[in-house]
Amino acid sequence: MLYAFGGVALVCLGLYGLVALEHMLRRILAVNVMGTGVFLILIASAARAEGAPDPVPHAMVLTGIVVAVSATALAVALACRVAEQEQEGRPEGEVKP
Amino acid sequence: MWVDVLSGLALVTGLAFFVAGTVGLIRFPDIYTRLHALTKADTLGLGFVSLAIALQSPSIFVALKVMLVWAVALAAGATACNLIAQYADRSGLRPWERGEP
Amino acid sequence: MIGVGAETWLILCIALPFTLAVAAYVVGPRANLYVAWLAGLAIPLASAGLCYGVVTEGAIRYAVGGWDQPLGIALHADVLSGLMVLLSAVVGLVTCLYGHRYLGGADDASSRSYWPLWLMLWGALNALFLAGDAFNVYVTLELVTLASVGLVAMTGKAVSVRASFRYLILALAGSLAYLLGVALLYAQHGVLDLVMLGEQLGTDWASVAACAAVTVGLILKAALFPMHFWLPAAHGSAPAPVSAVLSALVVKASFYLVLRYWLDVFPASVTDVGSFVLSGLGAAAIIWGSVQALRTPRLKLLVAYSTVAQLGYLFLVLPLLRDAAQRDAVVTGLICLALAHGLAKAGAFMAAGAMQRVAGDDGMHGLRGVSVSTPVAVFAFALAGISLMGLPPAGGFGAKWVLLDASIASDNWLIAAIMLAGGLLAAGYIFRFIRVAFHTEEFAGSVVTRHRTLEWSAMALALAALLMGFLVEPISIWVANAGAAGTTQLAEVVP
Amino acid sequence: MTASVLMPLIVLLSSLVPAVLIFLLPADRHWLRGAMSLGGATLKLAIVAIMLWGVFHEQTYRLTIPFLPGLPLTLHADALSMFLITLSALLWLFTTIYAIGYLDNAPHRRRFFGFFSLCVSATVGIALAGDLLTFLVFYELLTLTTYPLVAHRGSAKALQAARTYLTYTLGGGAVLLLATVWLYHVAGTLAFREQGFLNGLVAEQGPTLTVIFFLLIAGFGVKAALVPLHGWLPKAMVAPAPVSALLHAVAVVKAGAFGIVRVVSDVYGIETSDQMGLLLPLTLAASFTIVYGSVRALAQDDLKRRLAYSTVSQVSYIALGLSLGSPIAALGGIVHLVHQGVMKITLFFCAGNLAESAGIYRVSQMRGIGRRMPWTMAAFTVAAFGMIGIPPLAGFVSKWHLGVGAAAANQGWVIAVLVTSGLLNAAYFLPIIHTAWFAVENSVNGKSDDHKDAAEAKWPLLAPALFTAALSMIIGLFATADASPLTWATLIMRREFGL
Amino acid sequence: MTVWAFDILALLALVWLAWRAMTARRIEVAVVTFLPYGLLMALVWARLRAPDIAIAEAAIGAGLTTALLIAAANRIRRRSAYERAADTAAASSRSADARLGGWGKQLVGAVLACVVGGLLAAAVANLPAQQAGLSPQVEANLSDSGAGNPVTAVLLNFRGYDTLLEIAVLLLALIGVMQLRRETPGPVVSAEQRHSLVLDSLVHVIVPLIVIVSGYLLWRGGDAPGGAFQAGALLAGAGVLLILNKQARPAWLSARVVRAFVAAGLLMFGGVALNVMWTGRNLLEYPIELAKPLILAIEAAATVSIAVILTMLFGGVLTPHRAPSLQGGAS
Repeated sequence: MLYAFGGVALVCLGLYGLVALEHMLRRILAVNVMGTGVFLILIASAARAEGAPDPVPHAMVLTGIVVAVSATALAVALACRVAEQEQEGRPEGEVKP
Repeated sequence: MWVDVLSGLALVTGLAFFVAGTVGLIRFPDIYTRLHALTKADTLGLGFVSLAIALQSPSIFVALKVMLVWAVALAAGATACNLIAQYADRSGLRPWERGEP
Repeated sequence: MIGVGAETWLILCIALPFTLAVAAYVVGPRANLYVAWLAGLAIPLASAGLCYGVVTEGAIRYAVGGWDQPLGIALHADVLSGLMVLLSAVVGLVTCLYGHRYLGGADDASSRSYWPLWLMLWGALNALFLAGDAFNVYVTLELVTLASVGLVAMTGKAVSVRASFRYLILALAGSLAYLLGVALLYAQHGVLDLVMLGEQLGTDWASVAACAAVTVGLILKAALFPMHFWLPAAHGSAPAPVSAVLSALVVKASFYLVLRYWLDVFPASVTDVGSFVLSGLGAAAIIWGSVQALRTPRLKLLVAYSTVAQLGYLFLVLPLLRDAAQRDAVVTGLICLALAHGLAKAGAFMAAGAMQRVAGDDGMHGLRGVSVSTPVAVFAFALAGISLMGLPPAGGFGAKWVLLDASIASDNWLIAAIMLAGGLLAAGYIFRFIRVAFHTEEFAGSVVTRHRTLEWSAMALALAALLMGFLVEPISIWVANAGAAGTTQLAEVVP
Repeated sequence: MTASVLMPLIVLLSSLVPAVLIFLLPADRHWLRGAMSLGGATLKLAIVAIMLWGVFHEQTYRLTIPFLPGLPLTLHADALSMFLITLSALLWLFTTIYAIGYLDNAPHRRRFFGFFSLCVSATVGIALAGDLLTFLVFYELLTLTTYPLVAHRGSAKALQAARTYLTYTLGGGAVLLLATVWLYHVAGTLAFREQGFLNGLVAEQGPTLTVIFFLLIAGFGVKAALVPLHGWLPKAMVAPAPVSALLHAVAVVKAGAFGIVRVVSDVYGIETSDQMGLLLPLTLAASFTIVYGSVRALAQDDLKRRLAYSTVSQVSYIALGLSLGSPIAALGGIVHLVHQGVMKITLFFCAGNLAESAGIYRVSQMRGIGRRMPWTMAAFTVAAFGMIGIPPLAGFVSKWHLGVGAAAANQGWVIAVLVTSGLLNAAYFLPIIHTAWFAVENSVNGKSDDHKDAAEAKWPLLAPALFTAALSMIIGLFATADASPLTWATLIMRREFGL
Repeated sequence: MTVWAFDILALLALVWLAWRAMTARRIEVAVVTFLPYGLLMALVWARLRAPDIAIAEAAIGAGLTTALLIAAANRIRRRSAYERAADTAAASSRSADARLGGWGKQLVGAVLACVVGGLLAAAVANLPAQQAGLSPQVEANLSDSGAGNPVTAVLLNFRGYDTLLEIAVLLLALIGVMQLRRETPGPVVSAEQRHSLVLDSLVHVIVPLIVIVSGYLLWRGGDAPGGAFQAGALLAGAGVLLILNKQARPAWLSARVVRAFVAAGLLMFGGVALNVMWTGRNLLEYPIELAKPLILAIEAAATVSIAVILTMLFGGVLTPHRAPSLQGGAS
């Protein structure tokens, strides 16, 4: 169960990063850290029982990793585009929410 | 029995190389020397560790697989080292010379 | 429907959009026309079939892969999910028409991704509404998120790319919070099936923390105040058909999940305090969203802020669910409110899009006197507004009536007062635009290019929202029947 | 589908269908549009005539459409609803004719006539509403459909007025909604019943019902322009004349007053509300409004504003009559619903004619206009005399019954209110009439300073005014005839009080 | 004892690396730190008896994610360098080193993290010590699933529906990334990396090796750790190498063929899922005797799709414009 607490720590770290960081890539990293934290909690709790660990959380985490990399790729592509547009200095009708 | 002693020996040797590589990474003055420490010492260290594991493995196939892993790491490390050094060179980084900080 | 079982419709509701999406992706833009027609006809048909089956035969549980729960994944269709699928079918049908016209003319290459993304989104929404498994919900949530983000960024304009990045990060955080909740639930109870979770949940630490995590994650995605900040920019900057779908369906999907969890899974674990916190946030959302809508300089932002406000209603009345006597009424009211808002908001965004096309911009100033140029769109906007304001005979009115009745019956006067005040604020921002549209000043935009399909699509949805009031009674009957048969609530409430 | 179901539907659709068709019609098909408006109006009038006969012979007309859970929309024709529906059907026909003439060559006619028809549909719905929910539905629809009419000109002033109108009426609507839901929660039903449906609940739920009563009155009071909820009415004067006529005589104000009548007589029941002591505050509010409106009217130079304050005052006669708790006074109040409508619409037609033909907007511009526009001013004079309450015109009939009823209810002070109001009415109408007929025009070189060189208004504008003026004379003169409003109101009272 | 020491050390290192990965002063350092973080994570997975995840984490979490982030950091930094040369004032306003938001944000973040951490820790601490979860059911039905590896059985049979949707997630991300590329090449295009002979020869050796290994992983996945995701991710690694080495796309690999590869997994999986319904079965209910070959077929197609999609995701981020040669594509 030690690893589950490690997962909690990573989740919190990611959460802090998500709130406190401004750089887009850092926020993506923060989300990824948070994600691994959640995965860690899942797998750590699956490994509680003696004997073979529960395979269902393993499958869930595998799915989660693929989802995470998909989302990261999209986020990274968006971040690049935002950065480029910022630097080209062509704010097209800035909208303030 | 002999196998255990041998693999233990290999493991310790490997570790020694790793320590040396790491110290080099931290202490050496410029990128080229650091690369040198890292790729040479660490690769060798990995080789010894792989050897240790191979000796402990249940079948010859597993042992071969472990050695294959080492071979791939060797190739990758060498290539990466080459690429980094090339890039550094192109970027105009000059090798360190005695007397410089 | 004759010959085909409700279960087949259930599968078709999910399989059709995905199949068409893949087809649209593989074949490319040449297939757009066929894909649009096929999707617009076939998916609503399947949805209607499913809805009919659910209403006549009761809730459906479907074991995917033939594996029983808890090992396998269950699909679950009841009145609530059936009606949500139907909502996406209606909005989706019109979106297909509208989208085809809206993007048809633009030879912007980025619009080529519209059809695969939108159809994937449709399928993901249906899959989400029909999911009966906590982790499956997570996957569908991610599908919905990625498709929505892709659609928002479709134009590649700086504003929308930035908005979609923020949306993505926030939505990912929301999904992760949700997944965290699922992890805790699984760690505690060892099952993922929603029915079984509902039976097992108690007041232990893990269950309560999971409730909190799931709820927080979902309200982040449902843009409940104060987590709404990503919504106006994203919904306001997307192309009109996308905004329509986002506001009408995507945020509704997260709300649907909140409702689903609070109805069927959490009752034993959540407290009144929790529901009043959500209710308070809902109230704040109504007021904040409305005030922003009264101030914003752009029409689409106005509509987007209206979404923030309208979502507030959905959460405002959650405490009423805790009163068992009012449960059916509140569920009816919430379903009706969600449906009415979905139709009306899609109509409003489509109307705004049609006007934007003519005016070239959606700034309020440039839209002065736009009723000369696009009378149908302005009319549609106004009709949709009637539902948003909660005036009769629109669906918004029926829902509000039912909810007011329930809140008076359970002595929640503050909730009733906020609902009424929210209606007046909505009137404020709707008529703020109508005033602009009626302005006599010469309309600056083009008067020649009218987009009849766009205008009448908006009109169709607005009319649907207006007439939805007459569906309130049937829905209340379905909900009551399902409640009597023990199927709205997947599981019995543990006292 | 029997006649009993069909009739209310046709009455409703006879303006709803033209409205939809008008919206769909190309904007330049003026003739077809006019034909549809008039055709709808005529059809409606014919059906209403048949229904009148039917209701008199105790035939029931009832249509229910499923709507909210346990609360269908109910259209039900009773004597009271026929009263309002006849008024609106008749006056709609005149107003349509008038509007076609008035808006000749004006922009946005499609929108105008579309909403005009919708507005009448809503009024019909209000009249036929068989329960409070149905009433509320059409009441709110009326608000929505009149907004575009008030804002029609699109000028900053018109938009501002429309905004004020909306603020008041939607606020009132929200209060009404709350009261209605609450009432439903308390009583479990909302269906109008003669002598009310709350008798059994008074003992248990007295205080709650009192609160609900005042919420309902406040909600309806907005449209009925009870002081202090009247603020929108004078501002709404910027609307085109036919709209003002509609607002004041047929639809909006009447809807509010009618709502008060329904609440007092068919929700609470006059006797029940009297027992609960709810009527005295209403009497006081109505009396104050009557005097206040008249006093304010005195000070207005703008003709339409003066008429507007006059409406504020006159409409409260209806509430006053109901609130006295005596059948005769109630008779006076209810009959005033029609009488005030006919007279006030005449006045607004005339004001519209003056504005349209002579460019006259203010009383001070009216010097000598009577000689230029004799027919218009004749109609105006008749209606004004009626408003003052000069026998044998329509206004006198209402006021007489109100006075007698007040005396019967031992509320002598109300007679004083009536007399004061009559004097004030005279004080703000007689100067207009005097100026129009007897004052000499300020003219330079034969050109008028005050107004355009105007001849009489053209016939589509004049005919409706003359006709309604004549009508106000006839219903006063023949008040006791079989088909008069008074007789019909007596019928209502008989059924209402169970006499 | 030693195991405990390892656990604590690994966790401390993880947290430290995570912190560095988010807040290292230079963004390049932060991004690169994610690589050891991911590798350590893979080690932790292995320690937690989750070899399937370990492989996937090493390939996807550590490898591909880091590659994506490095490519992005490069792209963003390159642009700002370009910008700095043109206009120093404009660039300094938005330097990459403005790591943290204002004090308010930091405070909120810290408080939030502490509160959430406390609650979560309490929840985790109170979890039951034993919870078998679904493993008994998985064990009981493993023989009917057509896969010997329980994780594969769950992924492709018991919860195959999740996996099916997950491949759709990948496709969605791909469409999203691809639509963000521009029609025309950007003003600054990567030309820094010259063709390297060493890399070239490595690629020539290692790509075939990777193909073999991933085939092995795929084949073995039925009964032992491995499977479509791991194999696909590995293949994608080969694809990334090819892209980095500026390997020209073979002529037969037209855009449509690429799209077909991309869709293959979803089509195969969805096709199987739906087609078993003709015989009156439920969605995804494989006939028991056909389960093994069907799963293998699905996995094979999925591997190709996953590989192509992941490669193209990287390619899409690396090259912001639609250029014919760099659109990726694995062999």
